Amino acid sequence: MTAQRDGDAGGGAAVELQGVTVGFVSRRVLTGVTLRVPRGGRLGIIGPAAGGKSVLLKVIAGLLRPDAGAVRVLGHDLAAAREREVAAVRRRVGMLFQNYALFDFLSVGDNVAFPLVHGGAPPEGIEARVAARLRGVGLAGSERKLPSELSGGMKKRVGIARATVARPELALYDEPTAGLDPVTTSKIYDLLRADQAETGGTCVVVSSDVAAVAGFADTIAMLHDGRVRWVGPAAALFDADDPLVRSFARGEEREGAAVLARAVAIEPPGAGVWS
Amino acid sequence: MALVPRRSLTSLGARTLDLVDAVTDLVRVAAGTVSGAVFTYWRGTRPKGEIARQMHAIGNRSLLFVMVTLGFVGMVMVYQTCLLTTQVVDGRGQVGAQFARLLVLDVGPSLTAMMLATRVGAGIAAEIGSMKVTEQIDALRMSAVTPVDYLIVPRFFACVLMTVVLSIFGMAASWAAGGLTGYYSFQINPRTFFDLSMVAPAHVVLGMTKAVAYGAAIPIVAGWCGLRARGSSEGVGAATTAAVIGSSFAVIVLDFIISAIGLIFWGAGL
Amino acid sequence: MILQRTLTTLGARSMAVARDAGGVFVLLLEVLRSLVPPSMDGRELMRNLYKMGYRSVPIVVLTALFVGALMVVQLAAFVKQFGATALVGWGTGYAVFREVGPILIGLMFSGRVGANNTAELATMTVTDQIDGLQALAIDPIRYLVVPRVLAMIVCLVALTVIGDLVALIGAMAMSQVVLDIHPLTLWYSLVDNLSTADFLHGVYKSMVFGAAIALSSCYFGLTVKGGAVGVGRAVNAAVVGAAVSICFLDFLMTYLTA
Amino acid sequence: MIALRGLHKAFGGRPVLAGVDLEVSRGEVLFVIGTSGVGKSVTIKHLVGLLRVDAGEIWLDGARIDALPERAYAAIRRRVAMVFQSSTLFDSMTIAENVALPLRKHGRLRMAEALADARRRLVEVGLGEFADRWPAELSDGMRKRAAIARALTLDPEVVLFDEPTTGLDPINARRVDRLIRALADERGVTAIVVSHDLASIFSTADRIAFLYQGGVRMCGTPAEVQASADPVVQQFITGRSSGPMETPGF
Repeated sequence: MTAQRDGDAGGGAAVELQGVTVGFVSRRVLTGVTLRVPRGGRLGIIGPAAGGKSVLLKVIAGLLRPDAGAVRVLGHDLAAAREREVAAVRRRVGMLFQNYALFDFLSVGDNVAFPLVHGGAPPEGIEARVAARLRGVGLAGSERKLPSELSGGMKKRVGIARATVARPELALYDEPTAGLDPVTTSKIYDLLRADQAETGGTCVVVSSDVAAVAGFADTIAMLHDGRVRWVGPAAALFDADDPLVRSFARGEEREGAAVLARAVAIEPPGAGVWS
Repeated sequence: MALVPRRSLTSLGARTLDLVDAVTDLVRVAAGTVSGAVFTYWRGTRPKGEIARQMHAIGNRSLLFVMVTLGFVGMVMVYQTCLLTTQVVDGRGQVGAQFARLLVLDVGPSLTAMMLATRVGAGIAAEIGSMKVTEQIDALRMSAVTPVDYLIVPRFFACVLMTVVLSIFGMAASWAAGGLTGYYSFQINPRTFFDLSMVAPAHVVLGMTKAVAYGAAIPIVAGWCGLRARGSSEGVGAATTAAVIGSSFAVIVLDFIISAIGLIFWGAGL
Repeated sequence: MILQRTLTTLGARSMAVARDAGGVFVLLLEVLRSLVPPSMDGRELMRNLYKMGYRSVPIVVLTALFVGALMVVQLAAFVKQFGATALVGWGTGYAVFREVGPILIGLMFSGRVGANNTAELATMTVTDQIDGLQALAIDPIRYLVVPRVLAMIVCLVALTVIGDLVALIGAMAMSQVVLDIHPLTLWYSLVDNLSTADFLHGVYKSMVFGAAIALSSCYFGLTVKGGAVGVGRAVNAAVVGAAVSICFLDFLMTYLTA
Repeated sequence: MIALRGLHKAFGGRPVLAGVDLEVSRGEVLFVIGTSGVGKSVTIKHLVGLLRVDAGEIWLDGARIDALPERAYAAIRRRVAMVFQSSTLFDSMTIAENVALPLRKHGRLRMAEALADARRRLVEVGLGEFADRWPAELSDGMRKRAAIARALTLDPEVVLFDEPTTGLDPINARRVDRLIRALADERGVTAIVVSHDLASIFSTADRIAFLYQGGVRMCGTPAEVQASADPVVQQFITGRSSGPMETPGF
């Protein structure tokens, strides 16, 4: 029923990646990543640090263009589209950034209203929708506060409110629970679950908290060294055939050590134009 | 055996690519800013009063700083010139008129802009740079908003206007401080000192052209540096430094170019 | 009403300025006290000398070249009008050695090195690296600040000397092109009319400016608050503080040595 | 060995700690747990004088240390090391130079000797081949282990860990856990660990102190904590979203 919206020929897939490769200067971040998320699906992406998880999320959001491969999001080919067309797709996608990325010069209310204001929503309904959304994440009445007055957990929820206020068809969450204690973590996942039940949209979550994300997602993909090492139902993760995946998920050392025996080369700091 | 030259060649190649990349970025930011300011400004949905807020941030909060520094420079310049002129022949009568000419033609706008390059350039680069590394720029793009239009264009308008205004305030402060120095240290009659006879309209035009050019260059260079920030807070620091150096240097180069053009067009009439 | 508000703002702002000035002064005292048994981390000193001095040469040379040429462009109309070609070298040299050289190179140095230093220290502060040093029982003043102050003074003096010479080269080239004055004419006009004292005056100034830039940049770097945004604010405050103190000290030194 | 009595601390008028009492004996691994923002890190920063108490006493080996002047803390900081949440390696030095720094400053070793010693210590934490890398080139887990190696250079009696496993993937987290356990078992080092990582808490701790609303709600062995009838403690250790617990961030 929803599959044919907006000339969607993807056969019901919200995200389809085919052989996506991304390389920065001298280092490959993603190599031939192929993934498919059906509409209404919940994909969890796990993997060791700097394995390309956040980069993959930015490729799906159209913020980064792959060097090779095809990216179809909500029926549009983002790898080949012009910037204007990509921007139009982005309006239908919501994203929670790893460090919330709240606009620190805007109040909480203006932050949440931002996608509506700039998405061409009729101005009269905005205030009510923002209030409703803030109530939804348990922050009713904090419209006038500034992001700097909030704690980490509250900022995360404002970020979630901003990502979901325009009822996106695809919601991307980058580390929604990093650094939070177990109780707050499960409250956040309750929130994501409730949101999805309400909008029927698609979710992609990147997280290093393997146990928590496995409890939320229906499908798990593990990225290792920029490649998809394993994809399967979340329930099968802890008993995966691949010993590396299994021991990573369980936090066992022996085989998992291979995951770590690889230094991550990052550009040297402070290489500016003038220095 | 061939490893060393190949390596240095690769690094040279990478550096050249980086430089080309940086320059392309600068051109893109400059073009985006100018076209955003001229063609599409009224189409955007920027928060109301953004330009006024930027004018306040750039102007009001630099006013004291600019006037204090320009005041001191005025004192020093007049003091030095008086010392010199009294050594050879007593040319104290000429000092004020000469000072006014130099102030309008060059020192006023250029020094004001040098000061703004440090204060405003650093501010813009730090603000935009920290937005970049905390992914706020990406969050803007997620709402289909162009960062150059949303962030740099209002600062561009505000900075052009405020550089002109602050130059005038700075000149006034410098002139007044110079006059006081002349009166108290060298007994120059204020009426002799505050003499505008050597300032021609061409000087005013040239000086104000400089102010406008500086005002346009600072937000573009600083915004460019901010948007190129990478990494974490140290990336913001590097971007800020680059912005201060880049915009100060832009001021010096523009000063040189515009002065040279003035010299070619007006010649000895200046 | 408005008057009252203005006065309140002015009062609050002067309090802030007084607090920062006091903080810089206290830092100066602490640096001096740390020098009493003269011990310093040699590696940190060498690293900073290299980073602050050697790597600043290109930007200083470029700036000085343009500034020297600019001085001639400014003088050109005047010289043409009165035919005072013999005075170009003297005028340029006097201005560059005593004022323009130390001030502009000081401002550039503050922008490149001072700001970078503030950013580095501020980043260390907000990422708890200063706490980390203290937790290792290492005194941050002795380990971080003292070598930086010394390195900045040495570097700024050296760069000012280099800058003075390059500015003269720029002036020579420009006067040859615009005014058709032979470089040697300019050189004789300079050595005949200027004394070593004029040159040294600028060197003394750069010494004082170096200390001011170093103290200001270290102070604002170590007292930063509030994450990445705070780092930007600290850098901003440091360059502004350095610029104001350069102009103020310049005035003092010109006035006192006259 | 370490005792905190009635520790009070407020920031900007907002009380964070309101009477924390805690005793730690020699060679013990004590975990301080609780929700984000409850003041766990604040508590341990008092032990090395990075924060000063508003009221209360801190005792180290029978000597009261909360009122010492800043200079006197240098001696304490050599005995009590701290590993920060962000690993606080100095960006301008390689890993080996980072570890060598305290040796050079306090052990009066020459650069070459200090570096050799540093390399040996890096091998112990499994970073031997990365000694000459820059901190920015390593993963979070590696940086964390390098920071631990640096904190151990002066052979401290007590090591304070601030969220050593936060942000690490499961494998790295378990590695750090084992390192802490080995320190206590093989070298008799006392460890105080701030954490809310349930897996490391129950695999590593000798005793657990649960911080809640400015005080110690419960203190006991892992078995005692697991058997606790307190609904707040139960909610925390099971990570349930519904329950009586007040989470200030939520």
